[in-house]
Amino acid sequence: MNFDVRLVLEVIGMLLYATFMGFIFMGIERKAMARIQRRVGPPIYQPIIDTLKLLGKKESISHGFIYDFGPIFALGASITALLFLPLANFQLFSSNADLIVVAYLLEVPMLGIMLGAMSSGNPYSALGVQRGLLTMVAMQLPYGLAIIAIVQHFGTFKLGEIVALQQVHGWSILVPALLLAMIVFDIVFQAMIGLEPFDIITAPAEISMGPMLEYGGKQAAILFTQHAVQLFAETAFFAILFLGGASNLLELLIKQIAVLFIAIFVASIYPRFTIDQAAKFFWKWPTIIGIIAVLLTV
Amino acid sequence: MSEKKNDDFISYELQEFKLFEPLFRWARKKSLWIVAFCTGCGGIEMPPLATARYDFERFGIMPNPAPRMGDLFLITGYVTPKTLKRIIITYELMQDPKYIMIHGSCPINGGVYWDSYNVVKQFDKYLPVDVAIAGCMPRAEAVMDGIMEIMRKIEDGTADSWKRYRENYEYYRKNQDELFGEGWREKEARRWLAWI
Amino acid sequence: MDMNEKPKVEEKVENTEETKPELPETKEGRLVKEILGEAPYAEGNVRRERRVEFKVPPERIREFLETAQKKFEMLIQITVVDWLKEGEFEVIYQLWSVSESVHAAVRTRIPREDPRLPTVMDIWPVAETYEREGHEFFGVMYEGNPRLGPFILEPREYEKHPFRKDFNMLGYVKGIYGEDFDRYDESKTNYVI
Amino acid sequence: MINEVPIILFVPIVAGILAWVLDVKGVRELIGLAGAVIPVAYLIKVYPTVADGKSITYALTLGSFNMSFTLNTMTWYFAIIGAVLGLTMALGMVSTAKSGYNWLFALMSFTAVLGVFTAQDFVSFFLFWELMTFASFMMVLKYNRHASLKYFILSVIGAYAMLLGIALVYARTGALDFATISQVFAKDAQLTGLSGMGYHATLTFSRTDMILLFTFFLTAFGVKAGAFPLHVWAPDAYSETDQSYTTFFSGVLSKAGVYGIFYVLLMMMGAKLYFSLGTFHGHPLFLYIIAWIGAITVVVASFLAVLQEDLRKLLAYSSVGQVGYILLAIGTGTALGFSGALFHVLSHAIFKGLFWLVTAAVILRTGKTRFEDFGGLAEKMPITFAMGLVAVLSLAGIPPMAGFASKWLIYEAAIQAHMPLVAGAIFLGSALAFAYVVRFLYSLWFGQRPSDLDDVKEAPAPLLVGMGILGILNIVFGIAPGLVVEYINKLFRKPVITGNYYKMITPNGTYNALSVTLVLIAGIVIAGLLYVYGARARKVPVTDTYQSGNPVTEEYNLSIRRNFYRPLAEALDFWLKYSWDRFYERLGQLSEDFADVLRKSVYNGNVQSYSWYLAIVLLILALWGVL
Amino acid sequence: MADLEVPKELREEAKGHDMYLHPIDKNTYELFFGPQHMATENFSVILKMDGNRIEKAIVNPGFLHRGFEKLAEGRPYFTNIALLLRICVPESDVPENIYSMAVDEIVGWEVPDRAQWIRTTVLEMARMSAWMFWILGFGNEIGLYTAGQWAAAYRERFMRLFEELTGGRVYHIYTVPGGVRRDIPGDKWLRQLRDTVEYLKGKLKDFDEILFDNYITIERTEGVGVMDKKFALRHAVTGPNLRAVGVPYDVRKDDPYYFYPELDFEVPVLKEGDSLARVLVRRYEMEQDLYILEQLLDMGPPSGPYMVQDPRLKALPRFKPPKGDAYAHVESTKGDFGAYVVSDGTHKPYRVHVRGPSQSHGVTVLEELLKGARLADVPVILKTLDNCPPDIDR
Repeated sequence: MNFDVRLVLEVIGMLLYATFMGFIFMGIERKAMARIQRRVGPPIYQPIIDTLKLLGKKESISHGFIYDFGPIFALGASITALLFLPLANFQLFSSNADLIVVAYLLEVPMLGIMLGAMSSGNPYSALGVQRGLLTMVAMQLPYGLAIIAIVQHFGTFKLGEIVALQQVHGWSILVPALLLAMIVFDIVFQAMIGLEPFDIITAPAEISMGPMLEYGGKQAAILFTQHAVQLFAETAFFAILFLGGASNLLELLIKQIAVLFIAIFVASIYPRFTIDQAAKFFWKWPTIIGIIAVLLTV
Repeated sequence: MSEKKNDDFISYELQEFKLFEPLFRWARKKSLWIVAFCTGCGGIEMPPLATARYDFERFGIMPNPAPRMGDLFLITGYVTPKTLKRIIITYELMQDPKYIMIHGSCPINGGVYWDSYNVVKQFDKYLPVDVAIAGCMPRAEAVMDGIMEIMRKIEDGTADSWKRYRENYEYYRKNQDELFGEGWREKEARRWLAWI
Repeated sequence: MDMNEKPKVEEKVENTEETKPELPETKEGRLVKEILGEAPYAEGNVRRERRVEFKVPPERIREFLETAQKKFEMLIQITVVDWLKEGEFEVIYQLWSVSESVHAAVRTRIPREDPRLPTVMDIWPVAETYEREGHEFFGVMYEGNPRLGPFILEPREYEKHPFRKDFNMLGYVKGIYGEDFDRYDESKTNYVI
Repeated sequence: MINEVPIILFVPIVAGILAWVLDVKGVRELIGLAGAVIPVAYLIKVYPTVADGKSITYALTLGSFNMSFTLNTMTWYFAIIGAVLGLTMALGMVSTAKSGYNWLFALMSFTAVLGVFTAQDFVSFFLFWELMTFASFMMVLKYNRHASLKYFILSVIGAYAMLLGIALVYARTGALDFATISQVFAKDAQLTGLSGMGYHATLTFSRTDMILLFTFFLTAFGVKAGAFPLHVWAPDAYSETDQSYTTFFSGVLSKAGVYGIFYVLLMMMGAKLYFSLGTFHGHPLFLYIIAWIGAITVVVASFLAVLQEDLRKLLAYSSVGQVGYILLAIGTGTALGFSGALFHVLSHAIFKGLFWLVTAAVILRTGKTRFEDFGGLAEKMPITFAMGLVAVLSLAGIPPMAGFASKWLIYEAAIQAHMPLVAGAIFLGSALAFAYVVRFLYSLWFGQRPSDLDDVKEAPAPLLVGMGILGILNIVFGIAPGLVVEYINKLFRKPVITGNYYKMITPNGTYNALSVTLVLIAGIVIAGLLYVYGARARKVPVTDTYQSGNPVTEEYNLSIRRNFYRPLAEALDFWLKYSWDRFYERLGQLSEDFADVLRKSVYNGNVQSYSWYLAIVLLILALWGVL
Repeated sequence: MADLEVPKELREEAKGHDMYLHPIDKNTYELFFGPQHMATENFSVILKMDGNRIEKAIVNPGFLHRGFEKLAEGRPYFTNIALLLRICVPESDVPENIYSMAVDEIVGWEVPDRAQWIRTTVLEMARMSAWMFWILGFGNEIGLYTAGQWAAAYRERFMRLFEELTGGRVYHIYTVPGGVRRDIPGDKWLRQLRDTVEYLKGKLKDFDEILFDNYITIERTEGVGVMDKKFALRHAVTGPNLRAVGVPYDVRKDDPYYFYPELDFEVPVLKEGDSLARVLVRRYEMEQDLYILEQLLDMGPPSGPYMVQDPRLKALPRFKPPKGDAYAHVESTKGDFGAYVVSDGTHKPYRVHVRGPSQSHGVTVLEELLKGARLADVPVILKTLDNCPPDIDR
């Protein structure tokens, strides 16, 4: 890896853009929910204000080294996942890692949050950890099947090539098997970004925010930033895999927002599952559809 | 537990943000998260505030169950000693800067329950208060007005109950201990060991 | 003034006893008759449509309630009234019969000093809560209920049993919260709250 | 005729015997350590020779049997893994082993494993295999009789199966050395292939023979590797022994099974099996079976690992599951899959070895094994915790750790081999791995500390050194997977995976570990800047926490100590009704009389009777050969 | 009192059950659920958890105790209305009505028809707004915020009507012994009420789609917190919770008051006794309540005074009823809400005892139903029992 000024500039620009857009996505989420609930809703940049406020807290507490390290690690991992995605015409580091690496990197932040939550020693947080991990166990099978279907259809692991092939042969979802995979992935996506019916991890009425519970001030600000970056990366990941990627950032943005809106609509009409119901659900229909999808693409 | 913890909390030096302080102040004003603790009958006016008719989320106000992230503590109505203990504990979990708004006449002077043996008469003897709204029960508009008042006070820096709590900690602590007795935290905590 | 209450109730009861055969030929009357047939130690009458009442000596209250339980499925409340002048607690078990739609008040009187009653938790488990409450506010000991103790109140108030008529509420409030409120005027009767 | 091989082979056992004889504290540790260091040193010394593709052979004549041992590219790879793990085991045992007995059998199994890896004929292979079983059995026996019996019975089944297989091979070919047998199989495979084209020839091995051979050897090696459904011995045996020894036991001994499958089933008779057993949907049938066994092992063992309540059991099931990954990778039948399998042999050895060393340290210091007794140890044993965290990251497959590099290869191989459901099993397995390592982290290191653990001290120095070695290896091979991949390429004599030290390029994918590391570090630095900008953190006690506003004291239990993953158990309750373990136990009860006889005569754990059994077996073998 | 603040007998008792001797049971952990919690609103349950299942639940009420019954003994009869209505915050007309009914009975007043009509209408409106509030709570706790937000918006329509009728949004201080405090503002108000009823009838279908027929709602509630008939009767379960186990007990039918005998409505009954049944019973009752309101509007308010004509009412603060006692109860959304009033002939009541339905739902029933439930079921059980903490505390 030679030092490449252009790459560095691209990376910094993309980080700023992704963080900002991630916050805006969170704002869109809140605003759209509010509109569905017949309210005016907060301004669209509200999450930025919230994060600034949390960062500007004059006091901060710690339950130990890992408690502080967890959010930092989570944000670092989210940034890493983001930079290995080919975002529109910015390839960034995406030639260095492929689909499997990115799919893994997108899960690493979860471990960071869980590390921090566990070390706080709060039973509610521990329940959040339990639920988070079990959601992951539950969703991993359909998630893996959707990814396998993609890879088997395109015959490559490289995200760049997947995008290029979609540019030539049309979007993935035009292929029936991959449409099934997309449906599976969309259900999983709901759990990945923590919206109903799979917001089991935070579940305010049950475990009062779960892993986030003991965090306040700057750690919470870091977690919010992490969520923004993660939201951007995950919507981009969806767009790259199934919606033909994008040739410029605007196209990517439109696709991301489309993905986001589907998630919001689903979230606003479904209540929350309990964790064992979620596991059973994921291992029933999404898995069956996923298996059909992979068998169609063998 | 309580003695040691509270010493820490008083000796702790607050961070001063020199350059970005105005930005943060603006952010604090625009994003007040309410600790989800409805302490009295005023809690019933919270849902209308959060929903279509009044919708305080327009101003960035949002209920949040986690006290560590909360900014604004709404004392929504009369406070019994049993609740006051929890209020104090929750308040000390919150991180500075934090604000308290009392809601209705009961926390101000006992209100309807002026002669009740189980209602705290003067809330500001035990915790510092930024804004008080009178009325029984105050209408949702009055609550909104109170919150606007807090926003204004944050903007000009006069919402300083958290500072007062640190400075006059001895006074508040004395009043709390007078009401509940020394070592009430441990006593309250141990009370359930027999049944669990 | 309070003195008059008790004789009045007794009068009523005596009246019912005298007019025992005159229980109205309504469902309430039949119900009372039936129960009194099984529990002759009790006195019963019909207050009005769907309201009946019984008066039972405290030592046989459990026995009576066991009998009554066959007709009155629900124990909806246990009320304690503190008759300070007589030095007695009146404990009223309020029963509701779902099948007959009749409310029954089973009254018993126990001395204010050392008030003891057997628990009825095993007949109606819900009595646990009512008895805890009665114990907490009036100091009635329900023997056999394992959970009597501070329930709603904090221990400090619990010890005072605040609903007793001899609990000086204003004095207590002044003692704890200070006297700097002009509304603490015991002679006032015209309140606007 | 004395070269490096006999030194590497026999130094450990000699040292073990010495340590046992001179059972003096201090001396036996020194001798044992020396016995473990020397093989490593010699193996490193011969690396240039081996890396050039040459081999070092040592022959030994024992009666009428010629035994030969070779260090070549293939065997060196397994041997060095075994030796390094053996060294860390010895380091751990310096702290944990309380008697010469442990040293004797631990080092005996060290020798035995090296013997299995380097053996070049079935006699020495089988002899050392049984020596390995025996030594490890003795290690378990000392701690738990029931566990050792279970291990023993399944091992005997495996041994019989292997013996039958060897006998069949010998009866058909008349040879016992690998070279000859390989040639026969290769020729036979060609003939079988031709016979498919209408050319008739007399085959040495019929189709039935091959099915039998496959079954026999798969059973034999599957038992040792702990493949489903023969895994039931592993959790008990791994947990009921000296935990330092388990480093070796689970890290290397299970790899002997893998080595067997790899060497005997694949390299020796792979082609023949392929032609005889045919294909299924384009995959060689025998590999397909192995792949599915691997996949089922991964899923079943990982689910069980998640639901364990005992630290050692959790890691033991996890070991079983990780071996499943290796089998699965072998089952893909592609060079990429074999590379992945070989890499995972290495990475599993180093991260699981590290895990067991951490466990050994924790158990040594606390004397507890169940999760409910732990908590909040991170403050008391920070270095051990750091090492545990490295092991966790590696096992969970977090880039850039060795565990991720090898898992990544397995993913790529499984998906490219068009085994989608098998690949799905890996996805599920990796999430389950996340879940159980989090259980390990949460229960041991975080949360409320029970008051009886307040005076726990950091692990002793030798253990820390052992952990350090494995921890550094995890990170080094994670950031520079090319080091391993380069060597594996030499095994295949062609570049299966291209790239450089930091970058792995498969036909369809890439993974640059260095760039991931650097970006991750950069990301953490960015996040750290945010952190540093905020207010200085104030340390608060664990009781200063959200409990819905209620005050709590240390007398309350703030950690979920038991049934952490109960919802999962509830979601799976239908499946959890069935247990192979219970099935075997019931089977045992059914044949109570038989079991009684066995217990009285053979399985009483007596050394003499075990030797008698070995002698009889050898005699039968010899007789069959004569016939 | 000693350190542990439990009476001595109890300490002995506890020792008998090995309670103090092993303060930490390593197999379980403690969760304090409430009062600073989204799901409990000023109420606390202490949960002894094993994994995600509850082994034992201990209800800790009392955060809202103000000593109403004691305070009422110190205030005149009419003043007490302004106090007692605070017992049930979401449905504050119910305490007003039970107290007024009991005093009416003691005094022997025949409440005029018009006042009775208004009281019936107000009670039904209060029920309807309480249902909307219940949907808000239930929706929030199972994570369906949309339904809750809609319901809260519809509730505002009733709030507006109440405001116009009584002057207060939440606390109306409207029903007084002898009648009501003021007359209906006019026909416009009646028209608005009819519009609201019509509007809400259409909106119930929306709730059916999004909440009551939702696959996940059913999944969440089915088989959770099951009671049987015997258990329910022994625990004095009333209201929709009792009707969900198959007992058709409704105070409006079984002990009719006001205009209810003249109204045609059904008492929905389901047999399952789980949370789903409780939810569905409430759903059917909403329909019935709208139907009742419609009938009342069709009937129109009878002409006549809205307050009894009694000379004693001239000097309200000194108003003295005769000696006597009475028990009155009405059907609230939470269940059978009753008040027992004892008069000793002075201008203050001698004893007022309020029977809140949550006294049984919120303590013994809750403790029993929570045993063995999942943590995620706690909010569902709390909300389907429709536990109202101030009922317990008073």
